[in-house]
Amino acid sequence: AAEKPVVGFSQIGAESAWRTANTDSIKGEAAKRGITLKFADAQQKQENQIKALRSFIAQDVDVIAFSPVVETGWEPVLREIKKAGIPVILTDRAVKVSDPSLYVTFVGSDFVEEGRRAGKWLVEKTKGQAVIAELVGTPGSAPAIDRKKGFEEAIAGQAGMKIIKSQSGDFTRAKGKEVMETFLKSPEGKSINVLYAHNDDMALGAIQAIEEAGLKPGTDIVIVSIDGVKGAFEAMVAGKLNCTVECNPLIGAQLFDLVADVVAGKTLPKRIAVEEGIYDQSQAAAALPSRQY
Amino acid sequence: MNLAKFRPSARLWPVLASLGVLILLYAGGCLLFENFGSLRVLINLFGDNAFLGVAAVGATFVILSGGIDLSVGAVVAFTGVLIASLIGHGQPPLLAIGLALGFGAGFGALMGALIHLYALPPFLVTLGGMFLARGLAFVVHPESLSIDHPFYGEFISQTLSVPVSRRLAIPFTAFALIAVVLAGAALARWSRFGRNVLALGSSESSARLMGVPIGSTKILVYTLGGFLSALGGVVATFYMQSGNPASFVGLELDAIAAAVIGGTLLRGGVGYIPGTLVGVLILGLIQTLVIFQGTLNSWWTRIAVGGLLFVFIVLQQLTARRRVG
Amino acid sequence: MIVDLVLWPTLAALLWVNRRRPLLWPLVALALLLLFNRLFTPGFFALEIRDGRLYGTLVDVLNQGSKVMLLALGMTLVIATGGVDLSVGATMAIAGAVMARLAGVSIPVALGGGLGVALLAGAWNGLLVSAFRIQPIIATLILMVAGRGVAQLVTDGQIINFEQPALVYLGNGSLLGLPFTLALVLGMFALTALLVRRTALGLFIEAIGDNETAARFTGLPARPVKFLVYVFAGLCAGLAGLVAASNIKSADANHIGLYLELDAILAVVVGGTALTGGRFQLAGSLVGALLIQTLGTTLYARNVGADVATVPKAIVILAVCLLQSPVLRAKLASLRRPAPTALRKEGSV
Amino acid sequence: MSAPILVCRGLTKRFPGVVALDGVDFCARGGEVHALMGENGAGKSTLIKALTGVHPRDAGQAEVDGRPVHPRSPREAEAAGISTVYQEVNLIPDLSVAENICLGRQRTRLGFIRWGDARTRARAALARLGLELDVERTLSECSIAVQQLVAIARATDIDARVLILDEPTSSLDAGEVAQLFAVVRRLRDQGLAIVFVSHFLDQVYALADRITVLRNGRLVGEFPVAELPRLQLVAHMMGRSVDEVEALRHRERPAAAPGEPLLSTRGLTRRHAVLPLDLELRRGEVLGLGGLLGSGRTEVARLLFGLDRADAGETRLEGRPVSFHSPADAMRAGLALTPEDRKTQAILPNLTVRENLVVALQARRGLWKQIPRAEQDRLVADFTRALGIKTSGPEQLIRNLSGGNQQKVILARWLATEPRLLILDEPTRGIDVGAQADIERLLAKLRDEGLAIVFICADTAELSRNSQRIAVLRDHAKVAELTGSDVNEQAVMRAIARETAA
Ligand SMILES: Nc1ncnc2c1ncn2[C@@H]1O[C@H](COP(=O)(O)OP(=O)(O)OP(=O)(O)O)[C@@H](O)[C@H]1O
Ligand SMILES: Nc1ncnc2c1ncn2[C@@H]1O[C@H](COP(=O)(O)OP(=O)(O)OP(=O)(O)O)[C@@H](O)[C@H]1O
Ligand SMILES: [Mg+2]
Ligand SMILES: [Mg+2]
Repeated sequence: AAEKPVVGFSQIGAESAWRTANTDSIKGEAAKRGITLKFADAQQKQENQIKALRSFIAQDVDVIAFSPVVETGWEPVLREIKKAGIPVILTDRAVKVSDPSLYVTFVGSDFVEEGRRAGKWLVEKTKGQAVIAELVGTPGSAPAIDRKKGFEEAIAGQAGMKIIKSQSGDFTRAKGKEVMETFLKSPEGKSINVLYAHNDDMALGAIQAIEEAGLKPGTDIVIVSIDGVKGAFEAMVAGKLNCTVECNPLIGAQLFDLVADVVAGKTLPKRIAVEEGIYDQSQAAAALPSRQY
Repeated sequence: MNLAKFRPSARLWPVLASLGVLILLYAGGCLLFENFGSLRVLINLFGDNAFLGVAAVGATFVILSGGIDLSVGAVVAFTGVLIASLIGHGQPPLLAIGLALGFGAGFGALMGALIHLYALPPFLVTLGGMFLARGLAFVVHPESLSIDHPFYGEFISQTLSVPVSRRLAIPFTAFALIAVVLAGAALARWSRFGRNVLALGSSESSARLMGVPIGSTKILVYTLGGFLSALGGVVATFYMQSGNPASFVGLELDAIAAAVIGGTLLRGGVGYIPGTLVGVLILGLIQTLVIFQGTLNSWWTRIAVGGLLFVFIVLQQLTARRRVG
Repeated sequence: MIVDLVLWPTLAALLWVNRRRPLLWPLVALALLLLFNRLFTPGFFALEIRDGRLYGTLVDVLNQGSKVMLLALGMTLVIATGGVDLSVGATMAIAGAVMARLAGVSIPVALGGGLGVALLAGAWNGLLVSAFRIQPIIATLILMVAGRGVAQLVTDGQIINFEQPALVYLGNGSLLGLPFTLALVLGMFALTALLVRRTALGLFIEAIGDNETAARFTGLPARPVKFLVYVFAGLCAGLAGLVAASNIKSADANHIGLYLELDAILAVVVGGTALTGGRFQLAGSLVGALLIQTLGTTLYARNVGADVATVPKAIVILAVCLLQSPVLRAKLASLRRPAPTALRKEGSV
Repeated sequence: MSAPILVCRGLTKRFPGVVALDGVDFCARGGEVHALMGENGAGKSTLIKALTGVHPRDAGQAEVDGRPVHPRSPREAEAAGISTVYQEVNLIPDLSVAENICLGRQRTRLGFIRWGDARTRARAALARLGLELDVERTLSECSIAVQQLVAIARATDIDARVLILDEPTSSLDAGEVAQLFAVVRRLRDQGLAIVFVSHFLDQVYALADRITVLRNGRLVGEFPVAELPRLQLVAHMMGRSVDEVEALRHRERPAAAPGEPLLSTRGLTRRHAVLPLDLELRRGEVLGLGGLLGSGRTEVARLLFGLDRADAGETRLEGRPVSFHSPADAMRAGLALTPEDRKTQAILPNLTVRENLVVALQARRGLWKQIPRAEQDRLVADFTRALGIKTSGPEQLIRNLSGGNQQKVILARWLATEPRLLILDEPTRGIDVGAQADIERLLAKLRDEGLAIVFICADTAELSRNSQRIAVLRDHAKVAELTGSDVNEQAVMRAIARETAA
């Protein structure tokens, strides 16, 4: 196939700045390489995503890539794609299937590892002494489950660290703020000195709630969150956020390298990690200008 | 008096108008996009929207009776999780499916009974039902859960589907959709229950005075709605081989929209079940068009879906208005 | 505590004033919920003064609840005409997005722009319903689907932050120690009440909702009135959107007002306005909105997970429903006052 | 005397604020037509509803053929052998005529409804009433009179022991009434007990064997028709002495010569509805519109009032061409219309009597100029007194008023706008004799004050009694105009018949 491959990509939606950056990275890279990209947005619904995947078959694309909304429920459609002879690359989130040959490879972050890193950083920072409030992501979503799991793993050994409040903030600023408000006003609220948020947006909402309560975010309450969006860096520069664990959305280049490899018939590892860092206040100012999203 | 020839099937107009627009839309897609006219797209249209169609038939019955059912999406999600979890615990699939259907019917009956016995507004009761079913789904299992059982893997998706070519088969779910629509249409048109539902929706006070059994009709219609929602959930498990408590949020609105686009009046009393199928197909076709277009980002997708919906509704309205003159 | 000294007598007085009114049952439900929290949720009633303003969970209820209260005002009129507006959540998102986009230009432009697009959105709905005669639920579904897309288009899919004090004040500021949003809600309420009770608008709306054919036969301007209520609902949604954006100092097009249309409808119906149209209860809708927010905050405060939080929500909705059910009340009443049994027996041959 | 079939004793029904029935005894015998009489709001309909399980009764018992019955719904009443046509048309507007007749009793084969059978039955049932129409038409497209006939056809289509008809003739013309009576007599002769409610004394005396009179929810008495002169009946209904009633009956002669023309039409046409029509309406004159069912009278009224748009022709108001695009336009020009279908076109059921009464005036004054509450209350008080509206207060919901009183409120609604031209489509439908006389007197007074009135009425006697001029319509066209001494019942009949024969 000397011609450029046609790629079908199904995105989850545009629920956050992170996701938008992810989309832009993929679209931009496709345009740069002159690859025809069939893009479909699933508006956070698995059923829409399955429809898109099946449409890709009908459109006879060469490679299918997608970020699954949830982990399960992909067997039938993946089997159909396999029958049609189209290779599949997963991005960002993994799927659970009984037959690993249903997809070629998965490129994306390891949510459990992100949680673990946030936990480890906190153990170091607080020397194992912390009363923690946790803002959980959308109930049932893979990042929420895994980031919780990783974090709990990391602080498991520390007798001085315990999570006294844990509540879903739906990955949004508004809910993050609203939930933090009630955390702070609960009788135990006064003792909270650490906030762990599953994403930056919730942390940014919570920062406002903390300020409105007359406390200093970043000082009175240490805040660690995940994603590494621009807003988080600005908050760190302002001293209101302590640490963000990067979850890199800019996978466009990596993805299309893989597409090229797949089309060329190379064998690929099942799991390909994305390059990610962890940033605290000391690195924030330096990193801020180079943040794209 | 020979005024008899006046506008014989005026009520059928909106359905015919919808059908016309559906065909127009499809033809437009075929002209614009390569492969759009392929058989696979047509089959997908039925297979992909089967769960919605099945649930929408139930929703149509409820709307015809003058009520509304907001619990559809939550019940579909709940039954999916229930089946997945039961099978996960080693129960035979048929038993799990049976239990799920029974639950759906019972849940509907309960809502119907509340609505009838205590004269409560259906909107509130079924909204309560929606919250309850959604919460219960998370109680059953807080995350999505896949179904690993040969019945699902082999039987449903291989044995029961009808191959058209080497790479293409008509999925079982498509047949399920058509069967439910036919059965629903027959029930609405040829059974006493169906006619009672329409009478109830058109004028409850008159229906009572005419001796229609209001109570049992109401309870039954919500039972049917719940049952078909659950059946929609079962079809969805065939489709995805998994259950997810967070899925199908807002499906009830799609179901209602499908019914209304298909010519059912939201106030009740007027509508056709086959119209609902047309409505479902139109919603599906709009999505397919957007996917084939292939460059729209999230917001343009939304705007395009809304815009197509608008164009379509105006077209339908203009065609259907003719008859009113 | 001071709160108790103020709150309970006020509630009691309200209950007494409304004892024969449709407002009674939503108020009873609200009072019961508050009582439950007074007894079992520590800290719920704690109030203190920080930075010259009241600070506490009850204040949050008012502040957070303001959005649904604003929506409910507009929704009440729409529902009273026999319609419904599903697009208010999306309209909020558009208004918030436009305000954030224009925040840098000037404050009046930002506010005017936000409210302006909201009015446009309302006018669009009104046009579809009154001129095109499309069923309201479908007519407004169009904007519900497309509107959020428009909002994202405005923000280009980003979360747009703003810091202008005046815009931040809208959702976070305080007036006389109480949240400014409370004043906003009360002001809108007074305005609406004035509009519907001091002009004939209320009568027109109720007549149209009750029997549109008869209203037309009577020469009522059914279509203009319908158009107007959707525009008004748009305005209310716009205000709510500005407040929501201001609350978090940013426009999050994807999430502002998400699913809030359901809460607004729920508030209206819980407040005693029937979805079938006709009679409406403006104050009832506010009580309904407060009830919903109190419930939500209660669940947060009691650490009930968001996933299963819908179960208690369902239970409260059904309980309020049952409290309002004329059938159940009649049954309870006949229990209290022993029925004339002799007559009964004769009757039930 | 034939055997009692339906017997009830001590029937009591209270509504909040009213005792609608107070220990009423009633007995209908097989092979007899039993008229139930009383003023508007006397409790006739309530008696029927309490008997047939629509309202749970507070006390009392009922028997059919000696078996106690206590139906909790009309369905159970039907099962117990009581078939009822309730006041107002209570059918399903969105279903076809055939279905309305067969609903709930469709014959099935293997669980499937046999539609052919339903249509045949419906056609047969309608044919018995002398009506031939397409039974697949949607009911709501039929005129109110046809709907009433369909309701009767439905009630006579089953095997019953008792047939109750609550004001079945209120919108029927003489021919239809005759057909109905023939059917009723046949059923009576088959041994059914028939209960008949009507405000038309002629009809009652033509059909009934026995009369029960109610007043204010109480039983006044039961009388064989032969022993109850009309005057006495009216006296019983009104609770006055015969002399008083005699005095009331005295009526002044139709008055002065009509004034100058107010509204005229030339060649006014609407497809399928009104053929080119020339009409002239003058101040101080009542123009009657006569004709059979569906002859197009209502359509003319709609056209005049701007509810429908004319396809051709012109309308002039005081010589100046006008065209009304909406009722609001017509109202601005001083027109008013009380529509024929009270339930769907006139009342705002869940609003109060006050609101129902002021709404048209308010619509005319516009959105911003709210009528002050004091003025509203005064209007209500004035009209309640003038028209004798029976309510428990201005804040009562109109839906809880008896049918006749609802009609009076609607009339008041329009009189309150002080119109120049008043179009009345069947205004006396369902109104009791006393009130009917009141309304007729009121019309005369308004006419004398210079109002132009269009009066549509199915009862030719009433029509000719009240009109100065009568336009007779047939098949949507004007076929005759009667003036002067030609304005009498016979002439109207003749005009209709002549054309029918042609
Ligand atoms: N549902 C109701 N709620 C309250 N009051 C009612 C209700 N139905 C009837 N009433 C009252 O009961 C009384 C009797 O009404 P009913 O309809 O039986 O009169 P009627 O004799 O049939 O009069 P008409 O000749 O006008 O039909 C009236 O005063 C009426 O206002
Ligand atoms: N007997 C009938 N058979 C069939 N259609 C009829 C009949 N009567 C009326 N219609 C329908 O109802 C429409 C309205 O008639 P319209 O109400 O103008 O007549 P009308 O003279 O006012 O008679 P009425 O009001 O007494 O029925 C007619 O155009 C016709 O379509
Ligand atoms: Mg009556
Ligand atoms: Mg008529």
